[in-house]
Amino acid sequence: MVWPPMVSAQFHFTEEQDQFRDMVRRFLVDTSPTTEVRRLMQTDAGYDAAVWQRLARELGLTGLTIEEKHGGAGFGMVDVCIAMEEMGRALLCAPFLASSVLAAHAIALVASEEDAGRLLPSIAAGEVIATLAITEPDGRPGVDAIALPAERTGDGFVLDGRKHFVLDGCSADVLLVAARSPGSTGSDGLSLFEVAPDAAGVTRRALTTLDPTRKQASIEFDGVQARLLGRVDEAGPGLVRTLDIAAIALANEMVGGAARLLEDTLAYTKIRMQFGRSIASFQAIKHRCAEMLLQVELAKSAAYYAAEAMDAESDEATYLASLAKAGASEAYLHTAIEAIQLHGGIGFTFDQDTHLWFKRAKSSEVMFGDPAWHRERMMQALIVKERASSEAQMGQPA
Amino acid sequence: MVWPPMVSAQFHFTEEQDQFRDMVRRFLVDTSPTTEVRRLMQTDAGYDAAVWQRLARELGLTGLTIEEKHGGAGFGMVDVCIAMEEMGRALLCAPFLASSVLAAHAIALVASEEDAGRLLPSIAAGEVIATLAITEPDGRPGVDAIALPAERTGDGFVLDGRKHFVLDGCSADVLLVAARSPGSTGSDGLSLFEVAPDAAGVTRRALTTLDPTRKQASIEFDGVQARLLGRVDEAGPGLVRTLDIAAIALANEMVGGAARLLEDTLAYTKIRMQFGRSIASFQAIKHRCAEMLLQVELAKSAAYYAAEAMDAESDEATYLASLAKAGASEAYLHTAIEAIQLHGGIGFTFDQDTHLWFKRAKSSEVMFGDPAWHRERMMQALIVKERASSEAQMGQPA
Amino acid sequence: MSEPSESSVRADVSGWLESNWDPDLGLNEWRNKLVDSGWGMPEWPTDWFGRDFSASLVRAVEQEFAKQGAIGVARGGIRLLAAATLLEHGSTAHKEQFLRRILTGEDNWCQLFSEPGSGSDLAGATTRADLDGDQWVVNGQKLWTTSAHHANWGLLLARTDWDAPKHEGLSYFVIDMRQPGVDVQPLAQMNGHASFNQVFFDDAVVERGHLIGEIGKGWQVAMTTLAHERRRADGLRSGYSDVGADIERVGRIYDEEQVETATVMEPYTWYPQRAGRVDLALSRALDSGRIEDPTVRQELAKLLILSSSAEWTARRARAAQQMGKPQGPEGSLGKLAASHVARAAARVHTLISGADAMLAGSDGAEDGIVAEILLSVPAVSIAGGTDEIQRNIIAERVLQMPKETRFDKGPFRDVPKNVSTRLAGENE
Amino acid sequence: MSEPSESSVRADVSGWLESNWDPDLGLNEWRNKLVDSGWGMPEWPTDWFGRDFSASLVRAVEQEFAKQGAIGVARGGIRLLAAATLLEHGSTAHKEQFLRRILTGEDNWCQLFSEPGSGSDLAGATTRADLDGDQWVVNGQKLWTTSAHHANWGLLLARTDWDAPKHEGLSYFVIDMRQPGVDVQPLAQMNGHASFNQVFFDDAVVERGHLIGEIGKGWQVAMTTLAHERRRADGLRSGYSDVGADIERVGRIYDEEQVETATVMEPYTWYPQRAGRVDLALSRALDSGRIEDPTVRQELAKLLILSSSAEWTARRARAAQQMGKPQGPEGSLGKLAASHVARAAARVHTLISGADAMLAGSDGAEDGIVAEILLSVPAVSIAGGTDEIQRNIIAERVLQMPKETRFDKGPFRDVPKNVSTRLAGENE
Repeated sequence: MVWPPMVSAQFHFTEEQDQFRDMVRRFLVDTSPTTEVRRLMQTDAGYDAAVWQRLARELGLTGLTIEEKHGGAGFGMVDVCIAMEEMGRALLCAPFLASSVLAAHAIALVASEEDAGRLLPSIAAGEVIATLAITEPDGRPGVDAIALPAERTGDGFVLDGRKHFVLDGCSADVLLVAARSPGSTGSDGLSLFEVAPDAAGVTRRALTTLDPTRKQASIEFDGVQARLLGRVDEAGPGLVRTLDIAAIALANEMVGGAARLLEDTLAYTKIRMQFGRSIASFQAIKHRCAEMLLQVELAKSAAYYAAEAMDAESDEATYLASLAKAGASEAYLHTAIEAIQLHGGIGFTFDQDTHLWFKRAKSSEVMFGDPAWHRERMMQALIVKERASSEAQMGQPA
Repeated sequence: MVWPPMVSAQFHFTEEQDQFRDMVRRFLVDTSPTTEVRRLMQTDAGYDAAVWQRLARELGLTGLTIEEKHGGAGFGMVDVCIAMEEMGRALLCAPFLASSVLAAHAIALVASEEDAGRLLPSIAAGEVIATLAITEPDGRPGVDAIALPAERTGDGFVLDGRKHFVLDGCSADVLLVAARSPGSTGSDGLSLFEVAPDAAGVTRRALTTLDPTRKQASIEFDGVQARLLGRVDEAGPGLVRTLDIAAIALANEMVGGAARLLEDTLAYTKIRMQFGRSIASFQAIKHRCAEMLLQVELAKSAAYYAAEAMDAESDEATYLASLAKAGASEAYLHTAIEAIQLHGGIGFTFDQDTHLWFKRAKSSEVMFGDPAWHRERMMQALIVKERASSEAQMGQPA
Repeated sequence: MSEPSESSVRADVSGWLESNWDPDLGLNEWRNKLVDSGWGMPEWPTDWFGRDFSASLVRAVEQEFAKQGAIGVARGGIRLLAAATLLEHGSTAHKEQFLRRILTGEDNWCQLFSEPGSGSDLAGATTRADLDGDQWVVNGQKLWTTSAHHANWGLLLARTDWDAPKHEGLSYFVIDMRQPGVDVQPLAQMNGHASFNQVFFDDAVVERGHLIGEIGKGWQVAMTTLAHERRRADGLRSGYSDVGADIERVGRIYDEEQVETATVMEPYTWYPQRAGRVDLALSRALDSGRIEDPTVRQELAKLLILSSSAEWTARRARAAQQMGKPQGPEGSLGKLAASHVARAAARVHTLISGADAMLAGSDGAEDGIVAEILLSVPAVSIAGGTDEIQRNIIAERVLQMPKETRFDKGPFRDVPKNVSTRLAGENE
Repeated sequence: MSEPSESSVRADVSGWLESNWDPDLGLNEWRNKLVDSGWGMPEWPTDWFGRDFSASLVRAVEQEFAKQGAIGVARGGIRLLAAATLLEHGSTAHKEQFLRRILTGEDNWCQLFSEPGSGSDLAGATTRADLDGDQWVVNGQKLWTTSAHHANWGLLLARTDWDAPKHEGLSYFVIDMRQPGVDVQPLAQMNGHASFNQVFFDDAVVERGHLIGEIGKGWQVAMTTLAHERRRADGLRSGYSDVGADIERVGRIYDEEQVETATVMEPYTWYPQRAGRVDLALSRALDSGRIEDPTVRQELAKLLILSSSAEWTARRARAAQQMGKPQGPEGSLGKLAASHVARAAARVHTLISGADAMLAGSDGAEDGIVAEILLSVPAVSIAGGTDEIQRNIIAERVLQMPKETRFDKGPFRDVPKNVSTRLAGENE
């Protein structure tokens, strides 16, 4: 492997992408001020249906990466990541990650063309909110941890078990459930099912989350009839890719949040007077802000790069997804801790907004796998690759 | 286990100990200025025989913990650690750790009373320099890693193999060699042998060390006749304890070095002018010095406490030895890095003294096991203890 | 006059307790007796409910109380800081009016120093007190006021001269908290608790006689309060904590005391969580099996090294203090060490939790305690002097590094300061 | 006059090269031709060996050179900084005397700005130049002077007025390094290398005409030199690095160039090690089997995340620059990121090495390279502007935070400064 891995990356956004970012940012400045975030985080659904509709109709975000033939915009991962970064800045409360990233990609990567044609247009139009249920109560990340059994019964499948940490699970109109054929392990034997939330045997319960701006559910499946999407036992690779995409999207959301926190903190230190001077004039504060900027920009670079790699269908995408997620997790949390610290006592109050991002940072840190898990995962990918490459070299004529 | 473990510790030094420290410090200020350190580190032996004699005669340091009946002072671990801390401050070049700590304790803990009576008085008197050869070329710490076989041949033993990282191995008059009965593992089957450096089959070679103030040797044993000390196969526990003692002694040496570096760095920042002011007046420098002090004082507390625990023959001694060593390693290295940094370019020159401590810090960091190894070791000790205690609780009537 | 011997003191106090202590007394009745006897506050002057005893005799008295399970004077909240300040700077009238009811617990006090615009910089207070005839009229806002909603009296630092330099334009008052011009509002924290209050003054009044010390000398008086606060934070009141542990605490007076204690302690319920709960980290790792992960072991070990070393450092400081040795550097470091411990603990708790770290309340690990840890930890490095202030103090006082250049020397009117933040609850 | 088209330039230069380029020429002979032709430095003014070309045309010329494997003008050391400074501030006489021999490589230059007493604070120089008849007499000491022992000319910043404020009392000279009053001593580093020199001036002389710019305006001239130095450090000269890679470089001129390059590069032999050798960390972990330790994997992953992210950040900065986009914050961060990478790499190398980290030279891992890494890493965060200076720059220039208060504004005579350190080699 060339070090560091280099896909055919641009290392910059195109003019169109810059315009797209501006558009999303302007929209979110209007529709997702922290007053709205605070209002929505108190609601059960956790999002504003009218804003969601505008996201769909005015910006076409809800179907951003869905193919045009299915009613989407057919954009790439870099564009999704631009949107996610802006949503992270604005702390948008909406089921974008659940429906437009997780569910839309799972369907596109796993389901049959027919099912995709049936499900994706309404997701793209923002009319249906879908979500993907993968993680189970033990909280272990990755597809290997999927244990919920799908039993074949005559012409169909029956699910029995529980999914946890289901994003927007209580408000979703369609549940996509990853389940396993009994006896299988790893990424083998996995299938994706569609379940209606009001199907017999489905019980949904809202989880109390540390980050109230993102809703999660625990869903019990008690002998639930489920509709298979795609081929039985072959969902593994598609789900792995979906989770890589989600990790990259989340990494970009995180760097957006971190950058916003840094900006807000800088603005605060400049106006906050202590001892007759702005606290931004204290060298210790200046140096810490410089380090924060470094952390944020490094994490941004990795998050952007991973998005480009995914668009380029790079072999390194899994490696880079984990790298970007681990990097963004550390940078966001560090920034959030520093942001509260530099706001002083005010930063610890509920009235001041910093804690909203802090909670998002803390929760995102472990979502889809904590930094240690992703570091281990990237190293395993690297080791496999290195060993293959040294074997290949040894096999070659000198 | 009560958390944190509390042995019957004083948490302060007695008046006699304070006086002892003053005496050692005064002696070392006279005899081990950095001009002397620089002179001695260029020599093969790496120490000044005349100063060693004065350490023995005037201060009684060479036999500090050796029992009075064997010609020593019969002091405890806390006193050794006071001496080590001062030696670390002064960066004394001398075989104290090898002869008076490692070898003296190995003999006291493993050898027969008769052998102890034969060997210890000359060590106590500083007439003989002994050292302990444990680690082998693979560098793995701990007694489990001892692989060198001791073959029984008629009435004696023959050693075949290599020891590495032997402190003062080229200048020692007596080599104590830890070896293993073939087929044994772990701390079983270990024995301690005495070998004369000029015995047939012994080849000593000085290792090129990163820290030139502490000499190390690689010693090859090629069919060497060795004299057993103590009982065959039963040296394990004594060697473990010897290494714990060495780790605690080294931790105290390290905190002495770290404290000295901090003092010197503070003094430098106060006189060094940049931009018309002393660099000590820059808040970023002040805050970093405050953090350095915190690191140094925390490490000191652990190093002192571990010494008290060893004197109290606490069950926690192994746990605390590893804790103190890991803590001191991180604190010393951090302090050394910061010390060079705050000296700026001058700190990177050979003429300025900081690098002498930096090299000692770097080398000591991994000596007798690196911080990660010691952290793992303390956790294993803790887990064993916790499991035993919860089993004991379950066995008790409620 | 030389002090009585410890043994005679022990005999006196235990004899007095045998005659007077009765768990079935009302708390107030008992404490009034205690105040009159001089045994309640033996370190205080003989003129004011005390016996002028040295620290070691005070300890002996306290031990005798503990042996018999006898309840002492009220100590909760900031009442003793108020009393110490009044003893040093108050007039005889002040002492007569306030001291007894401080000790009996009938009056509750709060400290009105901090403001939204002056966090680390207490002397930058902009709450104003203007003399109008026979009373001071107070306007402004205080923040971080613990138990203000229970207090009937407040220690108020307010600006009376805007043309004097910052530290010279402040005066110190006792203000009646139960008046229309004083509005106390709880202040919600990011972790869901509300340990502090905001206090708004809208033409609140202080009677002229409730100025403590001289006009313009309020900072010096406040320093007395703060010095006692620091001493209390540093002090070690144990050493006899096991004495009397076997006394069965049954009786009306204990019930009354329990209610008092619960009220005083209410703001502090989340404090164990903000400290990071190192104890829980170890047991959680063991119970959950996460201890099998080498990365968890490494991180847990780092946390244990840090927290144990901090604990031993504190013990070194106390041991030196108890031996009368000069204060070493280890004494100034506790607060800063606590921040490191708390942050490291939060990291380890997160690592142990994995996805569960996203949950709170009854869904969260340890019934929500872990979520409370994660959300409370940021307080440690801010409350009671930020890490930045601690590092300044360590650098300047312990390491003798140069002080920051002052930018707030001229008339306070001209010093750059924060525009007062006007939050809900205040009427301009 | 409009610029020629790129295609006509390419045709011109390749035609000229075909007629003139010959690998069997002497290096000096060839470079004199090149200087006369204007193809050696096409970005320079037409009056001075150049063609006044824009950057894109210059790149085209360089590509044509690369295609044919033709050697360009001398670029090593600080010669081009000297030339840029002389082009901007030098007189016609200066340009005539110095520019040609800079480009041919006959003269070597060094930069005499830094002093022992003024590290981060270049303008605090205390080396003095006093006018005595027709010459300036120089006394003092410079430090961190790369390749001073190979240089025959030095760019000297010296104080000519002690009563002016710091930045206004400096003048800028070209000094002859081969004179009795100049003593160059190598400066040993803690890692055993000696990449820099100390230069002592003991009544050294500068002829009156070798003042560059005006008396007292030396700081402005030095800023030109430093701006070009920074630009060089930031710049990306590749983008065509694969062009001409298949040219076989055989001939007398290549041998002569190799000798020149070796001399110029000699101070930098340890630079890969000071950067931390991230490449080696991965391969060492794999080869040694230490990759099996989960702790090693975690720490290695942290290092790889950091170093890759730093690399990608640098690429983002370059991409923005190449597209003519405004410089984002990512451009200022490279130096600081490099310090983090180097320190993390040293930690990982130590973790991989275990006890072997105690060894050096042929006993050390990778034949001593690991020891050199461990001993060289501290340089990254110091050389070329300490981390502290970088953080100041990022905070003040990128984040627009307030500048530090200045304490060195009055006459330089009165500014607190360091007593000059007198090391071996100097005669007072």
